Amino acid sequence: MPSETPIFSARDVVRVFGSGKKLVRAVDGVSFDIADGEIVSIVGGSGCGKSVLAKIMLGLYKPTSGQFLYEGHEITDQRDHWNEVQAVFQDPFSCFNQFFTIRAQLKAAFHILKDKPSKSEIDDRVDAGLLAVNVAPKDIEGKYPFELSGGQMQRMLLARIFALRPKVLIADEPTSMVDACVRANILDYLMKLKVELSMTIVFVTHDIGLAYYVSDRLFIMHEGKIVDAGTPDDVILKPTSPVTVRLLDDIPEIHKEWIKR
Amino acid sequence: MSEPTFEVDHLSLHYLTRFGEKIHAVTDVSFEMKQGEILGIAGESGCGKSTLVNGLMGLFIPPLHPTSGDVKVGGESLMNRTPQDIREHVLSRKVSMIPQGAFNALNPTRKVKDIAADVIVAHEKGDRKKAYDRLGERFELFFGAEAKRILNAYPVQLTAGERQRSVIGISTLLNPEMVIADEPTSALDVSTQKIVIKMIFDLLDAGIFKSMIFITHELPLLRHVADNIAIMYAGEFVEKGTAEQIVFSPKHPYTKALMGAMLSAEPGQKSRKPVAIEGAPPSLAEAIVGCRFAARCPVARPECRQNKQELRMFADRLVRCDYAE
Amino acid sequence: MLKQHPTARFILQRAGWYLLTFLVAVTINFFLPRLGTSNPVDIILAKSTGGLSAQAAREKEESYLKEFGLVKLDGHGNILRDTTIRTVKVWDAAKQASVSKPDTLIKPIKASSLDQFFTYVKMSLSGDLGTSFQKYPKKVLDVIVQAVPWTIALQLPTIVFGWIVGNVLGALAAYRRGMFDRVFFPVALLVSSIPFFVFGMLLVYYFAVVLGWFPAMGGYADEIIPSFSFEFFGSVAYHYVLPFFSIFLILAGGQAIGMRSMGIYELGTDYIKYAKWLGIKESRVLIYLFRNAMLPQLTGLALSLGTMIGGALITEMIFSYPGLGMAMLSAIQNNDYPMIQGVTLIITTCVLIANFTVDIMIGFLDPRVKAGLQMGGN
Amino acid sequence: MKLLKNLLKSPMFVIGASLFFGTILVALFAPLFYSVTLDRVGEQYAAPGAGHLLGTDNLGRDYISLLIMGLRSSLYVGFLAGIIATAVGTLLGIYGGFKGGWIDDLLNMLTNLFIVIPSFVVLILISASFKDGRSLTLIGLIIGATTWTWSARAVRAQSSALKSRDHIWLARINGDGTLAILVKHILPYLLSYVFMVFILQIASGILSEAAISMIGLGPLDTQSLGVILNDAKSNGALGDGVWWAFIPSTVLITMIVFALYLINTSMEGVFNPRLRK
Repeated sequence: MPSETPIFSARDVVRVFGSGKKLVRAVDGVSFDIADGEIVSIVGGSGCGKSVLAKIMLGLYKPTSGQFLYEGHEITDQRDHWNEVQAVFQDPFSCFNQFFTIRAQLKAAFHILKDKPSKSEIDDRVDAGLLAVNVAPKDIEGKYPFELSGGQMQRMLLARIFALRPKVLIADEPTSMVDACVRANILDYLMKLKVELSMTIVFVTHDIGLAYYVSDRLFIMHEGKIVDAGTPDDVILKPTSPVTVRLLDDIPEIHKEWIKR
Repeated sequence: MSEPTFEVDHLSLHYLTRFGEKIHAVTDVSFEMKQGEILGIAGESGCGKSTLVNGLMGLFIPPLHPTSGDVKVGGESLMNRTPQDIREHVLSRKVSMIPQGAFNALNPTRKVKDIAADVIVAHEKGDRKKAYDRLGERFELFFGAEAKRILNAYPVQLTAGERQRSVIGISTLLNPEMVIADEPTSALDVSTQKIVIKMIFDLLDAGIFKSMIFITHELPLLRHVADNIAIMYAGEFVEKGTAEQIVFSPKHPYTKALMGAMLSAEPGQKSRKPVAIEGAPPSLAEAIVGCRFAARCPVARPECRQNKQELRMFADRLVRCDYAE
Repeated sequence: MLKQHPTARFILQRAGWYLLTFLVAVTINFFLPRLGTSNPVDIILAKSTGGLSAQAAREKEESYLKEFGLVKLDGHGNILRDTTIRTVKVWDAAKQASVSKPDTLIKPIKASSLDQFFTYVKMSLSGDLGTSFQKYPKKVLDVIVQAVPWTIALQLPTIVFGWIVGNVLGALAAYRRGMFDRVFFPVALLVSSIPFFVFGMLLVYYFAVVLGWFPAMGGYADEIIPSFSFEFFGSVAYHYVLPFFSIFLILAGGQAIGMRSMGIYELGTDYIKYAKWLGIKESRVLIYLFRNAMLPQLTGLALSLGTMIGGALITEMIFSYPGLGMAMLSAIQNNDYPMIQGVTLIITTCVLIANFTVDIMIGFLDPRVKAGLQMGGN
Repeated sequence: MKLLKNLLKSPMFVIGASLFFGTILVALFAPLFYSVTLDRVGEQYAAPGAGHLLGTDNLGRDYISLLIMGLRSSLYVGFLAGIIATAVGTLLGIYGGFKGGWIDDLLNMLTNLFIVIPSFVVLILISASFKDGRSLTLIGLIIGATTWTWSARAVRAQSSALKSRDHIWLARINGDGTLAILVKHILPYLLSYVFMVFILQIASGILSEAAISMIGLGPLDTQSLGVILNDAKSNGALGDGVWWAFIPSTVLITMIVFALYLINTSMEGVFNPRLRK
């Protein structure tokens, strides 16, 4: 049974970069709650602050002001936090160190766990993680990251999550660098994480189609603020903020009128 | 009906690599285009789209070589002509190109108006002064009051949308017959993309250029932009028909797979589960027997791997699959 | 006032930076020679007052001390004396014992090294670089003022001309590739690895000694008195040829290599490809390439000016060219510290001025830098 | 690794590497095959002939011995200065580039300040002040201490570019500490770059030693290629056409520096595109 306290709760979280004339308010007063086991998507154009928010959730950035809680408490110790909250990043090629084999890097992930499992158990969990993304361990035996395709590399990132089995996953643009036909696979594995491991997942993406398909709830972000939130159908059918209306209107959809000629 | 502005007749292109390998990047592509028509070309990365672009512009610069076939613009062939001849008489005048990443397609240390003037001066006699007036008028056509600011700005001072529209303005300065747009809006966010596409429609309707080939992997975008769509796979057209046919009733297994893998935020789409296509396109170095999609095709039969598939008329569009239904 | 026109702010900002660098350079210039085991000035004082009568020796020593700001001076410039009476042990032959006797010699109060530094800075800023040991009582500044025009006459045109020719050849090699590049590149690389001064020796040996086409030494024929006559300038030009080429060829080789790799990099950029797709004239595309690849080359030039001028100075020594190089060489050979310090200060100042000018040029040539200013400073 | 294979395929690298290591072998093992001696073997400036294949210097000493000793000292100074300059530069560069913030700005300001002040001037001032006891090692230390700015500037640019790569973020959520990240995730990417900088620093070390010796501030305790050239200059060998006094030493210096530049240029061709990806 998922616990009562929300996984993440934000109260007027602000994060700024630079100072004086060059001050940038990347996240500008954001408040929300994300419950345990929920899949939430944060959707917005480039530069709307969604990646900064993702890094705040990951504990990589501290909020400049406001309160950001994980399971009811501030994120004080990063290592503890990463024990339970892990991430998948956007560019599979720059995610892995080219000088170590993939298997070595997957095993290195266990370095973060407080009660570090035994060597053999780590190997088993890595194998299980690889199988979970339909990759036979022998296929990547001794292989280096530059020997695999973009789609396969993205799967390695997911294999790492299946192996580590964290409580929460922050997926920052997980499919934007991947070809359309492979994208569906990645989504299947992400859904598998929720179904099999009841993991809480936060999606950060500019692709509203992806967000609509995968998430229980949607946040639309624009210039550091959340302008719309709700279930996918609410947000798509009954958008409240003009920004969302324009965003939906600008997306070329097959069945919808786009530009009159 | 006016004779076709652009004809491609069984065009095949190959790369000669340093190690003597011959890679057949484009095989047996044929199509015709009429005045005011937009042809969309869609396909995965590495299917030969960009190679085709160079071929359609007559830019056969080693290691790219034409194997066979012909490309005609307004009746004038682009085959076996010297690069200088192509540069002087074809580029920007007959066939023009809009590159993919517009944000660094403009020379960072030069004002937009100077780059534009360079194009005019390179192709037409007359001094730069006249060129500046002419491009001033043209830019006012689609930038209105903003034209002066944009023309006198350096690329670094413009937004991505302004840069992309300036590139389109520059590429169509000499009213080319054919404009080839290679993923012109893939790097832009949605609202800027809409403004850019609107500009393209206005230019086409105003007859600034006669026809366009629009290359992208986003089928929903092509649905609204292109009149006809050709789906490209491993260097070949596998299906070609009107936008509605391709999007709403795809026949070739690969087109069906592409449409199936698409995600759209439309009501009722939530239940439709996207289907992925396993594997990757075949390497084009060795000659391939039978259908190139056979390895990944969900409805492949043993015969598919033996006999070569020809583009044939089926359900009033061209399909390269004997068993499409 | 500064906010409106950023270019003025950019220039002032760079000027401020180079002033700070100059101050650091002056500090280095002062403290480094005093780094070693013994303070150089003391050794010289001891040596230069040998063989003089006690009285004359002390006078000379005190004049040196005053020259180098080693003693405290009162308002109108004479030395402050240490008036405390001190006793000094003197061997009294009669009593066969050392007896303390009031020390009649009233020593000047030594200035602390910090005071010396401040006086040094004050003096150098006011242009007084002290007097040369070797050519006493000649002022260091006079020697330098005589030598600087020669050095500038040799080095300025060589560096500027070498930079231009080198970069043009490099850009062509990058653009043409093919035969031109395959021949040009190894030669340029070989030439750029020969040190200036060594190449100078080779040229002197072959062209002056073996073939005798050019004079081996000097800035002009000895028998001619420097004057604004045609004959004098003819001789200067005649002597100029070998030193010029010994720096110019190597500099051009080095710049060509740099420009070639920058050019190849620029050729791969999207805007060059787009320019070609637009059918812009090849000559214009080459100008695009050269103009943009030139900017990092300019920065490279500015940064390597120090080593470049250093090498060129030694070339002057090979040709005993009457410039700063020779002044430096004779100063070193005779441990003429004020001269060494003076020449190094002038060299550093010239390099800083050159860097400043190149910085400003880049600021104007590269709109990205200027644009960076309009959008709230870089 | 795959990259090393491409490197070995490029002719420039093979020529450069073999030339350079050839000179090192000669410098190390020549004394075993040739009796290196500093005592008189013939007349002053005797032309190359029996007993002294490359002639004698102004004191009648055998030039081959001088050149061997000179080569050893020049390589020694080159490596010493190269190691110091590269080590100091790389440490400052990596730390500044990775740490970012005001530390990076401070280190960057320091580097930009010292890179403008001509290292040649600093070299002269320091050497001049060590009147006696100017040993080869001291000269190597001084050169190293004045040319670190080049490596600092190059390495800093690379390491700050690497900082934003995703694999650094991944390493952090893997629980790697700053040190582990620097060693495992930054350094390997920089290794090829640092090596290229090291090659250039050796070349600049050799050239600087030759320069400082040419103006009479060279090492007092040993021969070096610079000292040989300086002796040739000051004894007027140039004017008297005594080519064997300076041509062999010139050829040696040029060959070493040329070999180093060849290695560096060929590595730039192989490594740079990948680094920029």
